[in-house]
Amino acid sequence: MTYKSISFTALLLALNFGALSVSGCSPNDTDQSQANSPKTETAPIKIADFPAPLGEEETGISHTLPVPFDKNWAIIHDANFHSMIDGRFIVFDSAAKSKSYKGTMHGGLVAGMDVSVARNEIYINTTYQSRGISGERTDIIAIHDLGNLEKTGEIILPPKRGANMPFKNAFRLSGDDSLSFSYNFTPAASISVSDMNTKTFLTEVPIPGCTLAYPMGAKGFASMCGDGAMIGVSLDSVGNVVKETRSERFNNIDDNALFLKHARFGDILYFPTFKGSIQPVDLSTDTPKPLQKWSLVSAAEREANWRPGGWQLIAGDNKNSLFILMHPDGAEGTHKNGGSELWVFDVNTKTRTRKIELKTWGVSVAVAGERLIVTNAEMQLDIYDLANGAFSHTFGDGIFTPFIVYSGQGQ
Amino acid sequence: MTYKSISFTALLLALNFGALSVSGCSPNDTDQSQANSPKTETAPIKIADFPAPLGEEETGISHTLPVPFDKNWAIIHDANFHSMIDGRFIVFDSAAKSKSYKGTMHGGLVAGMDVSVARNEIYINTTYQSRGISGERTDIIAIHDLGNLEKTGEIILPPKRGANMPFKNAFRLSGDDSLSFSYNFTPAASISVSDMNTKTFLTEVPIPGCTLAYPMGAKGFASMCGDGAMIGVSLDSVGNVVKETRSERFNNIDDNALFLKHARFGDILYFPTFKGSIQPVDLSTDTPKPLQKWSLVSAAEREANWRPGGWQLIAGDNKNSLFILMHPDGAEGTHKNGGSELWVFDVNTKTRTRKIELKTWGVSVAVAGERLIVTNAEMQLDIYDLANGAFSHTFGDGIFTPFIVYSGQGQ
Amino acid sequence: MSAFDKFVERSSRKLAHTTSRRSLLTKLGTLVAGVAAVPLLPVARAAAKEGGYPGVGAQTTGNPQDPGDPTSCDYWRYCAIDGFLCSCCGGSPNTCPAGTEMSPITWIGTCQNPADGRAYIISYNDCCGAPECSRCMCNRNEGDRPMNRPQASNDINWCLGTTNISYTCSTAVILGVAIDD
Amino acid sequence: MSAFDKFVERSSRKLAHTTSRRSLLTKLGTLVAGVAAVPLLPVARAAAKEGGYPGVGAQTTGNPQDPGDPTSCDYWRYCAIDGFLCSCCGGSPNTCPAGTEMSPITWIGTCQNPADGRAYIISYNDCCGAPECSRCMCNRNEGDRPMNRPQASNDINWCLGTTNISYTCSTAVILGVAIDD
Repeated sequence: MTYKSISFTALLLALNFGALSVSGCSPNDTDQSQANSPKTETAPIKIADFPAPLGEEETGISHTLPVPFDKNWAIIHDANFHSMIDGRFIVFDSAAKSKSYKGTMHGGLVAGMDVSVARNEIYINTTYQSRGISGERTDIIAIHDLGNLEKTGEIILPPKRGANMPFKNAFRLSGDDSLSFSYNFTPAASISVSDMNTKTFLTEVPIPGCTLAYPMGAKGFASMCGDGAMIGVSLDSVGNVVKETRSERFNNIDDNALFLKHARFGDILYFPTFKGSIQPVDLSTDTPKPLQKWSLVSAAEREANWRPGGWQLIAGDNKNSLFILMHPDGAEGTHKNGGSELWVFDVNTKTRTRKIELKTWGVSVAVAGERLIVTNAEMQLDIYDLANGAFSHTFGDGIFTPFIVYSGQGQ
Repeated sequence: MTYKSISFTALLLALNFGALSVSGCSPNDTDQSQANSPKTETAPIKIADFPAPLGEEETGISHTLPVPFDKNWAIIHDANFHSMIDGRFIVFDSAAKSKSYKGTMHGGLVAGMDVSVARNEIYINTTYQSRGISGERTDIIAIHDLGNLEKTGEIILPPKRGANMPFKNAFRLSGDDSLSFSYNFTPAASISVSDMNTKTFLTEVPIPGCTLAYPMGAKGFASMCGDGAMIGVSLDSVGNVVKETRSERFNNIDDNALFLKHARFGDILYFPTFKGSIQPVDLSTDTPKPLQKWSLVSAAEREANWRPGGWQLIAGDNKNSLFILMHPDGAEGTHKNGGSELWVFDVNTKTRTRKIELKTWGVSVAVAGERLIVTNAEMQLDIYDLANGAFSHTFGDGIFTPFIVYSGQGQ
Repeated sequence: MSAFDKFVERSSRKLAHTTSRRSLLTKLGTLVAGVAAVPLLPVARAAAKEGGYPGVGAQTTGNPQDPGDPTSCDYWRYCAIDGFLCSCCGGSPNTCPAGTEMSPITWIGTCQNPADGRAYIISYNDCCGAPECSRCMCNRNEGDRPMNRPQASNDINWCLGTTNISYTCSTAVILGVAIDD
Repeated sequence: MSAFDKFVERSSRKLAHTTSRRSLLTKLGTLVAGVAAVPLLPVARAAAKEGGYPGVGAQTTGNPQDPGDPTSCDYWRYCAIDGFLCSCCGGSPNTCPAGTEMSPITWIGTCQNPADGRAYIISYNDCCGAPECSRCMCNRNEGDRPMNRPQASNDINWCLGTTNISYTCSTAVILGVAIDD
């Protein structure tokens, strides 16, 4: 490789110190003086197959992204847990084995995220401090353009965001895209409501004893409460509460708690439980309505303690199939362990349609278009074919703790 | 482990929702109501050797550190290169195999650091942006108390800090501790001078064509220039330049550049060169004076291309010994590769006194008291005995890119 | 922080717990929910099983009734912890590193002491204000419940009520024996 | 930015370079020093030798005169790069990912194209403004010099003169043939 250093040294000799220029700042560049040291080296031309050299290339070009995103595109939330103030959202094409990384946006401190396809905008609900880990705290919804990922503005919220592990339902757009719901915990629980058309914070709705926001109807949300019930909160277009309802108590938190994660088909949310059931909740009215619970496991599987587990342990496709990470030998305390298998259920027939043995132990799962995306225990992403469960490839490098992968539409 | 879940479940049953309290906020706590659910479980007591249970323990206690720091203590700069906005300075005891981690301070974006033992203060010269990677930029010197590591204040500087790899000489206190020198590059080069007694920014001293600040005399600094000379800048107590000098040109940057790192003994700075010499520079007057260069390598070693390499590749003890990372098969471009051996030279006799074969390839080296600290290629710290070069132990976990280790006195 | 104060007031009035050593808990004033917002993962516990975290020196309490290594995820007090062990970070099982402040509210677990067989109430107070320690990541979820039961959820960063919201590491402080002996 | 402007003015007057294709350089207006403030390390290059970075798909330019894999640290244009390869980050060897801005000033290397044997001047413009990409860390130091020769130093983050100082990844743009052929 001596030639490199020789030609580079020649270049260095010829460069006098300070020889810098900037695009567009040198109108008189034809008048510039020649190098102080004359060129003395000649590069060895070895191969004559290419009579013309490669052409000069333009600088200053940045990519844009096609909108709406392709159905196979997804948005990784890398909460970056060893440097939580430097979280990231990464747009990637789950179907591509090459050039799959499309770009990234800053996530701040364990953010929430959603997408408005109609407005071509990505929203990132997060917290910053003026000196990184100290100083003035500011909670915001950052607004990014879907086509170039650039931040175009922000909504400043009361500095009350819940500081917790990332949950999809800590930040959601309303059913009609007009409002957003941001979960607060100080430890008083509330939801900050913003108008996403005018980009203004509207109001804070207290949800005492409850947590997170599950969009309900056009402008309402449901929330999961500590007494085992869900509440339903209906809002008008400026964030006033027009109705508040409360379901029966159906969540046995002590003995068989509902995970706060779900797969959604239409207005029905399917929540798994620690011990392996599915609890559907109907949000089609203004009152959350628990439906008949059903089991993920057979008697034999229950005997072997097959249980759901992981972080974002459940996902749904657009054909009534839910995908859930399962592990054997479950016990008290294994509910975040992830799973060796992904089980697939048809929510209409309540039957298992497939089992996918994972290449590597999984802790979170997502669906994007025709792909299943599994966050594995090494914190890389294994991509499987949705149709047949076949392993396709692994997406990795430069992602650290991608606990949640969202669809390109923010789901 | 069933007992754990049983007893915990009992606890959960007994806790009604919202059962939270805060220290000092419950003056009437003797009036509080009993649990809603009566206790029904009994923990199995298995062993009767301990008739009394462990006592309750106090909460709210934080450690303090003994000042001045022990001679073996050091301060790691983990610039955290995959999350550069979240750099850290970690205080640790290099002589201890256990309880060696003492505490940490935020480093912001690739900071500089120095210590005033007289004032019991640590200074961290860094950059923050209001939204992590964007927004308003603020360059500061953060002031931390040596005894508890807490941030006690900051000096705001012009937002011009050089954005580059970490260099010790990007931020230094003056010889008498009264001023600090912070390197700027916009790309115009200058030094921001602050009064460290009054904690105020004083002035910006241009150093066109030069880089970094090497303390010289009580209040001056030298700087390494692109033409191969060093300049000397003498200041008064309010930062006015009282004299500016320029050495002869002695640094052959093209052919055998001086590293910008050095070991210092008294007023003499020993700079290694890419190809294996030591260039001493005398800063005892107001004019940097290059002394006779000498070689680190024998003819045979030069033949085998033994060369210095690494990031902070050189360190000095307090007995005229310098320690330098060396690698064989050196060539153009290997000057940051680190080394398989640490060579020890007496700077007075200019002879090698020892070679230490490293357990793991090293990229940076430091001396703290009776220990040598080598940042290895896996980015963990190998601790060696300074006296005999014997490997002692590895300090690791939770450090990511500790390119520079400072002594506890900031050197 | 008026919402916070209100919450505290309301909570205090409702305070209750299993043990008859109620005065202990109310004196310390720490009931309890959730700990650091840090990962889950079976991975996080693996290190302990292989004899500790690499590059972290072992410790003992010196008390035979408090057995095990406080820098190991398997140490008995950590049965429901989630975070970086303060013992690896300049603190100890029950004290915070220099430069940090212990959170006044947090969450609890009930852990069995293998030496004396007793079940102890352990308070997992976070230490707050310095950078993340990032050492000795440990996550054990016995008794952990989702965030709608916050006092039993380790998914929450409890650097609330501290002057700085930034999480550094987690302690495991003995509050008392869970069930009367 | 008056210091910056002054610097530019002064530099422009002094502009000089080895190649007689001076108009090329001055047209592009990019001379040059330093690139991303990102690690050194032989480690950083190891991945390429083992067949690429794990979890990153291989690429080709499709042009036999521009051989190799732009996601590999061994790709010919990267002879003096220091940073994350934009080809792995939503960009390409000569373009920036969405949401980033290419730095107008940067530094150059001279790399030999193994296909046509010519030495090319390569400009290692940083892409700035998005989070660090953190993929495909690559550091090669042929021709790198310390920061007192900034235009030849890859220890500098050249997100200067961009609206955002934050470093995302590095490109390797062909400016022309280094020496007349």
